[in-house]
Amino acid sequence: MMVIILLGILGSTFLMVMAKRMPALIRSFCYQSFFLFLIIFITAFKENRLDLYVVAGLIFALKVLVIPYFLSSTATKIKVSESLGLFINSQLSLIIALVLTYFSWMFSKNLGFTGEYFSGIAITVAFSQVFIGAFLMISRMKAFTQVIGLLVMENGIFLLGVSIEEGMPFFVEIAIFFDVFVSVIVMGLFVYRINKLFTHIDVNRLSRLKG
Amino acid sequence: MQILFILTIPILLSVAVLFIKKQRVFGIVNSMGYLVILSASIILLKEIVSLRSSISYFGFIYLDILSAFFIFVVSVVAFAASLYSIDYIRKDTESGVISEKKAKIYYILFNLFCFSMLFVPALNNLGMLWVAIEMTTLISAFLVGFYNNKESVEAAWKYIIICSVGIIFALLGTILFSYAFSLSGGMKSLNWSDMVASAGKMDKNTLKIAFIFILVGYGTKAGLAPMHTWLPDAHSQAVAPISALLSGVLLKTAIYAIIRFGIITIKGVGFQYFSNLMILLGIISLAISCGFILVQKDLKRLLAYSSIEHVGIISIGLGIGGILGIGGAMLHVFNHAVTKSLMFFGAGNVVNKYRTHNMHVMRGVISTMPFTGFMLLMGAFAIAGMPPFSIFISEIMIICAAFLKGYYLVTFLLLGFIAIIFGAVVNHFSKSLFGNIPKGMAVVREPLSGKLAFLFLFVQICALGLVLPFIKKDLVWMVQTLFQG
Amino acid sequence: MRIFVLILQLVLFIGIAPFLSGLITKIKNNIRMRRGQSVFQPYYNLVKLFSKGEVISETASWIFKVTPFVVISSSLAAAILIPVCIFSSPMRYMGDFLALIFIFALGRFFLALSALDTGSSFGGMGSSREMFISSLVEPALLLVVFSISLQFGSTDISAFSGMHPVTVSSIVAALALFLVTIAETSRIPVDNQETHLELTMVHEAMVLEYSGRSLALIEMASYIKQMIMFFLIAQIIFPIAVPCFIDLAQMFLWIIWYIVRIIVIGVAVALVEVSITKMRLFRVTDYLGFAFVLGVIAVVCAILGV
Amino acid sequence: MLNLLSKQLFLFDPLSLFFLFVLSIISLPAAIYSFGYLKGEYSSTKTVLAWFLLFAFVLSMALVVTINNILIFLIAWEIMSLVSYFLVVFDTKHEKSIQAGTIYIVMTHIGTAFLIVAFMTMFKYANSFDFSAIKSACLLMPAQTRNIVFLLLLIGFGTKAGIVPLHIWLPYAHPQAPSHISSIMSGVMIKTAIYGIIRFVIFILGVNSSWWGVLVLILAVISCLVGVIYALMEHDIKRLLAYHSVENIGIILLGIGLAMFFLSINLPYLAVFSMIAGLYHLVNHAIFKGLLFLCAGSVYKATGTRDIEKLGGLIKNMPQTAAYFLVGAMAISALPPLNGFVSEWLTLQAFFLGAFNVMGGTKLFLGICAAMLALTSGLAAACFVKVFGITFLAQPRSHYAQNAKEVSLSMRAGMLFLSLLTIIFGLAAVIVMKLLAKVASAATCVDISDMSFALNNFTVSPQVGKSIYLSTPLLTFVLIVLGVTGFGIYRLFSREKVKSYSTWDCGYYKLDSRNEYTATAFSKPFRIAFSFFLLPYRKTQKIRESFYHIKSFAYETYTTKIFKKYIFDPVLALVFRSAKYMRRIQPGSIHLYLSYIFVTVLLLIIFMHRF
Repeated sequence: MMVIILLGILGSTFLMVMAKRMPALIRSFCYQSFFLFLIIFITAFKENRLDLYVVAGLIFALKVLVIPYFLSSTATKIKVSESLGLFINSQLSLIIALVLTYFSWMFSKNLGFTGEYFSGIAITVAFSQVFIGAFLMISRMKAFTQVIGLLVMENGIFLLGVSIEEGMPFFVEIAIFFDVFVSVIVMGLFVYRINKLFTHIDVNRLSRLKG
Repeated sequence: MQILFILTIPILLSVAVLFIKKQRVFGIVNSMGYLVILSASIILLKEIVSLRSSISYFGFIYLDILSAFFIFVVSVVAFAASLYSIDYIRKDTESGVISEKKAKIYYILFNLFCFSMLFVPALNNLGMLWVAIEMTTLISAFLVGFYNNKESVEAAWKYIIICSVGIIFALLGTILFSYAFSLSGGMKSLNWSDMVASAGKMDKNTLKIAFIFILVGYGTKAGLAPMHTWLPDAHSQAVAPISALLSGVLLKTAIYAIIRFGIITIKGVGFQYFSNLMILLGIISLAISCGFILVQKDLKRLLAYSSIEHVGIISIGLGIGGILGIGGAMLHVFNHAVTKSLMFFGAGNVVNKYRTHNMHVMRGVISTMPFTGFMLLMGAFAIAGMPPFSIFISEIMIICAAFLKGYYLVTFLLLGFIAIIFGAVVNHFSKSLFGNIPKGMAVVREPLSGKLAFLFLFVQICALGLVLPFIKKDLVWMVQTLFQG
Repeated sequence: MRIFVLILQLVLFIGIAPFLSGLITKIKNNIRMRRGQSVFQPYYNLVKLFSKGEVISETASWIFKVTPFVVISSSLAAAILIPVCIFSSPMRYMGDFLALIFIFALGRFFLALSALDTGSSFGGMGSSREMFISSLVEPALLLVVFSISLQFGSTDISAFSGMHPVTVSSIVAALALFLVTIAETSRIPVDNQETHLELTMVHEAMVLEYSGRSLALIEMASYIKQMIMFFLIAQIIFPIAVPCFIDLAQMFLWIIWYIVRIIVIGVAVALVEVSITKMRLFRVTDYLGFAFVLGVIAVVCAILGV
Repeated sequence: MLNLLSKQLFLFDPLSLFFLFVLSIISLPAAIYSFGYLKGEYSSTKTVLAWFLLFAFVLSMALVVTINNILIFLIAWEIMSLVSYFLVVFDTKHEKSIQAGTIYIVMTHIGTAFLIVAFMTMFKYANSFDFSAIKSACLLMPAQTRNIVFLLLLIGFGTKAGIVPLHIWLPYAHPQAPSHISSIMSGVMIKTAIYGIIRFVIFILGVNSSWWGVLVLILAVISCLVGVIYALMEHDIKRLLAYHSVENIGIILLGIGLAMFFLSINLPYLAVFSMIAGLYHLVNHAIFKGLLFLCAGSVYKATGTRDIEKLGGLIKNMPQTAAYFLVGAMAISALPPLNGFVSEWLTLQAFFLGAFNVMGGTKLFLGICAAMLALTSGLAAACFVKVFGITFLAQPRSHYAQNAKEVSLSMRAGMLFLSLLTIIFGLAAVIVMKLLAKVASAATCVDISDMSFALNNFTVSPQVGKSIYLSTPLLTFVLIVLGVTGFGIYRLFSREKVKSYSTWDCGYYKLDSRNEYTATAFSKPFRIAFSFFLLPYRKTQKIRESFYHIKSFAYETYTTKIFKKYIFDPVLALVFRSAKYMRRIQPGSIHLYLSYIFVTVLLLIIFMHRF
């Protein structure tokens, strides 16, 4: 069961890599967050821990509902074209994503998580999310993709946190959530400002400051 | 108890902004507040030094000598920046660059920013540490993009994105650290004090990987090359007092975090690993900053690259270790904070006067603004590592440490890069400080509070070289308590 | 008594030096199949100059006026320094062979300055060329001194008292010194005393503005200098011991020998002068470079002990 | 490292006292001079600043020569550089000053970097900053390390001293400072580097291989020749003097290098003697170069230009300055009986005495070095004939010189003081030598109680039994007596009146200053003779009124500064080019920046086990 959800996360990540347009990207992110929520929820259910329930609820509220909504509403508000502007086309991106996944698998093996079958895969998925998130930020032109890439990375870290040590201390978790939320808002604000000043959100063209 | 003052005053001040109408009055109140913070931090530092132990509240706040030292550094620069802000912001509002309302926002953000930076060293929980550092990024991003023009928004965007990515790696590292910790003892805690205690039992492999993530993550924030790319953009576009804070202390908070994790790594893995990584990144930082400083035209970017250089030196100092190396690095943290703030204040004045960042256009600064010009001249020599200024002392300590420990190549590179940077800095500054005044420039009188900020910093630049023999014992003790056992 | 000998030495130099110059001119003329002027013509010239009036340029300063005395005093000081009439003259405390070089430099320095003082371009030309040649002479001259003092173990001027044997080294050194002397006394192929053609003048150009008694003093100084140089060569290549005690007969004999030897050198100089042509100024470097090389060979020979 | 304060912070041995003495005799007249020099030149604030910097400068140099702790030495050394930098850029309006200052401070800082390494090596062995502790620890140092330390010290101090090819800052920096400062810089500051060499190489490190001395000698000879040849080509009076500083540092180093050489082959007597020669020339150079810079400053103050081609005839308007300059020029050209002559004679004598005591090819080496020294002094004389002749003699070449007036009393007093010293140090050679013998013995750690360098109070005698003597008082006496006799004879025959008339003009009726020989023309033979080194080139320009009539003709000649062109410029260009390439890594693309982070993480993880 858990493994299937994990594969779901991985799959949705690949979908994000292949996405060419903004709504597709946000939608895939929704799926991914939802799978993450499921995992945490199931873990909470298994171990019957209250704090994990709260975390799961927060994930559902923020990452599945609020943030995607906020992003897509900002996107429609500022009226830019929906394409993401790929540096690397989606096929090649997918191959790179696969390589990164393989790399993270090697990496998790190397790290010595030989214990459980589940956590081995979970860690692989978590790391691959971190790496693919970073890859998304690097290879897509638009400001939004960078926000989403960051969120993907963050999701990966959550997954990692949950799978290797059953989550962090509760208040830390909450603080991190709050932080993530604020940062997304701040970034959204800046995307808004960029659009206003430059009349585009193509961050690749933000290169006045160099050298 | 002092920590209460230190942490609550900025919050109170940021609330007070809303109630005090006159901007000038508030500016003065603000700097008085920071004076209190400064004295509190000095008392705290003295207390910890004399107690020779750490103070802990609820396991949440943990103050040892390292924290006290960094709080001290932050409060020194914050006080200077608050002094400098009074006239700087007033001038901006008078000339219509920013509105009265924006000035208030500036003060709120300023206080929040200082609060978050003062908060960082006080925390025991490494997760909260991460949160606090991310908070500094988010708050200062607004201050970087404060003028809301194309350059500053671009800088702010780069700043926020690059730092966030970096810091996510740091979070990854933090989780791996806690994983290693939980494997070793079964206890579930993110408290630094707990982790250090059982550092020896942790899994070496995990610690190694975790430290790489920490180093890259917080290294991004600290401005270690090649993750430094946000730094020149952000520093050059921020409001001048904020540039000083960014360069003077924000980078240092990230270094603080690296040191915290570094101590655990050293105890778990051994010093060599830590040392190699730090020296490698330090040398790369030096090399890259050296090249950029040589051909730089933008005054504030030049200073930003100089910050990268000094962070590199600090990193090398930490990597070399020993009382000389780490002691030197600690002193360098302070010296660089003070000197670089001075330089950014000066640069702020100059940029305001000449309305350009381009050093090729600035000529005869010392004639148009004698006081600022003089301070910049002294600061330029100080930042380039000329005695009798304090940076020379800490640099020579680090160089000496490298040499005595047998890192000959490192010594050679350090000396070489520092010499080249010296040449470049002197070349750039002598050209714009001296020379003929451009047409239509009048000689101006500088405001008092600005002068006070300069003098406050300048005294420290000059004095530290002389104070060294007296603080020697404490410095040795500090390094020993932190890195031994 | 010794003071008397010193004065005798001075008188000897002053008395014979012009004759030497006249003799060389006479020999040159005779070889060129001319009758030539009298051997004593320089004396007539000096007397005439002394009795004539003097014109000094309006632009000249006190440097111009004081130069003749500095020049004559440096030449005479050099003359007094070397042991001609007696071995241990009281003047040997004054300095050694090296000091001799510097004493000559003093006179030359002032002469060059005075040439610039009048503001004529001839003077400047002469001054420039003279300093050029003399500065290139110095290393060769020093090596000569070096090779000789290596044999003698001292730079004492009494190395020239003629008490050491003739070796290969001293012959080579003498040859080098001969070349140097030709340059120093402004003779062909370095300079030409007889011409007044602007483009070739060196020494003559420098003293062009002098007239009357001042010119006489300067001419006298250069005669003396020439004689000192000849004497040095003579003592290296035909060493005859200087009398150690004041003994009139011995001294008289020695002085005869002395005159004979410098006449031989003078003849050699005259032969050289008539048999080659003057070099271009910038070939002088090669010429003096050759003298330098000879000096090096002399030093090498001295080291090898031959 | 942290034991900063040793028990004995200051050191007052004869060597230090000697340098303090040199410092005081130069800075005193310079300070007096500056009263007049600063008046009217700068605003009142700047005048105060100039005084403050002068005091700071003198103080820092005093610190440098007396401190007993290498760390504080280093700091004092750098403060000295810093203060002198401020003095070089004192005329902040001139772009040239700024550039000169930058070249200067950068070069000297690079030199300091070498010193730092050398000092750290010493510290590593001694574990103390104290001179005496280091001295004893240096005995245990392996030979290889000593060699390296020696080279580091030589480069470090050589940069400050201006040894060729590290001299390039000197001709830029010295002329730009106010003249009294130039005089201190040239007179004393570059000597502190000599102090450093004596103190650290000879006194502390101890000379143990003969190639050290040989290397120093070779460098010294090169410095002598290069300095004087460049000086000949130079027509800026202060820069010319700066090049002469390079030359004279070479002569000083000849003495010091010989001392090192003799120490290493165990000839202590000669080592002390050569050291005396070197130190003697050091103090002499300080005096006469100080004097010449003060005179040059007076000329600048009176005429407003430093280009000697525009001067001329100043001896009539400024007779005193001219007289002082003449004294200085004679001293630097080593003319008897002034001080330069004595020390150059001593240096030559050191070579000769050395040659008597060594074997084989070394004799030839010493002989050729001595010959090069002779060449140098010949060229220096030529150069000063040029400077004095063109600047002070004949007719004024421009309105600058025409309206010159004699400078104020305080300036003249400063120059007079140094001129008197020039003469005194020439005449009182024996006394000076006896004192210097103590200094030299302290520096070389050789007992001199059984050595004597003087016969009595008037005659110098380098080595007993060689019957070599020099007595400047006697020489002066003889010269004066003979000169006066000549004058007497001259007066005796004075029946005809002396007439004053214009210079012979070959029948050309308008002889004026334009017909005078110029400095460029004066140095032309040298330019051609040394063209293999100077690589001269020229630019000519004809301004025509019509095809047939050339209205005026511009002729400029330049020499190539080969050290700058072929060593420093390419290195600088390389550094800047690589920096420009490096700039490309930061083109402004955030994606690239992010990928840096990502790649760094990946690389560090992949190579994790290497660390």
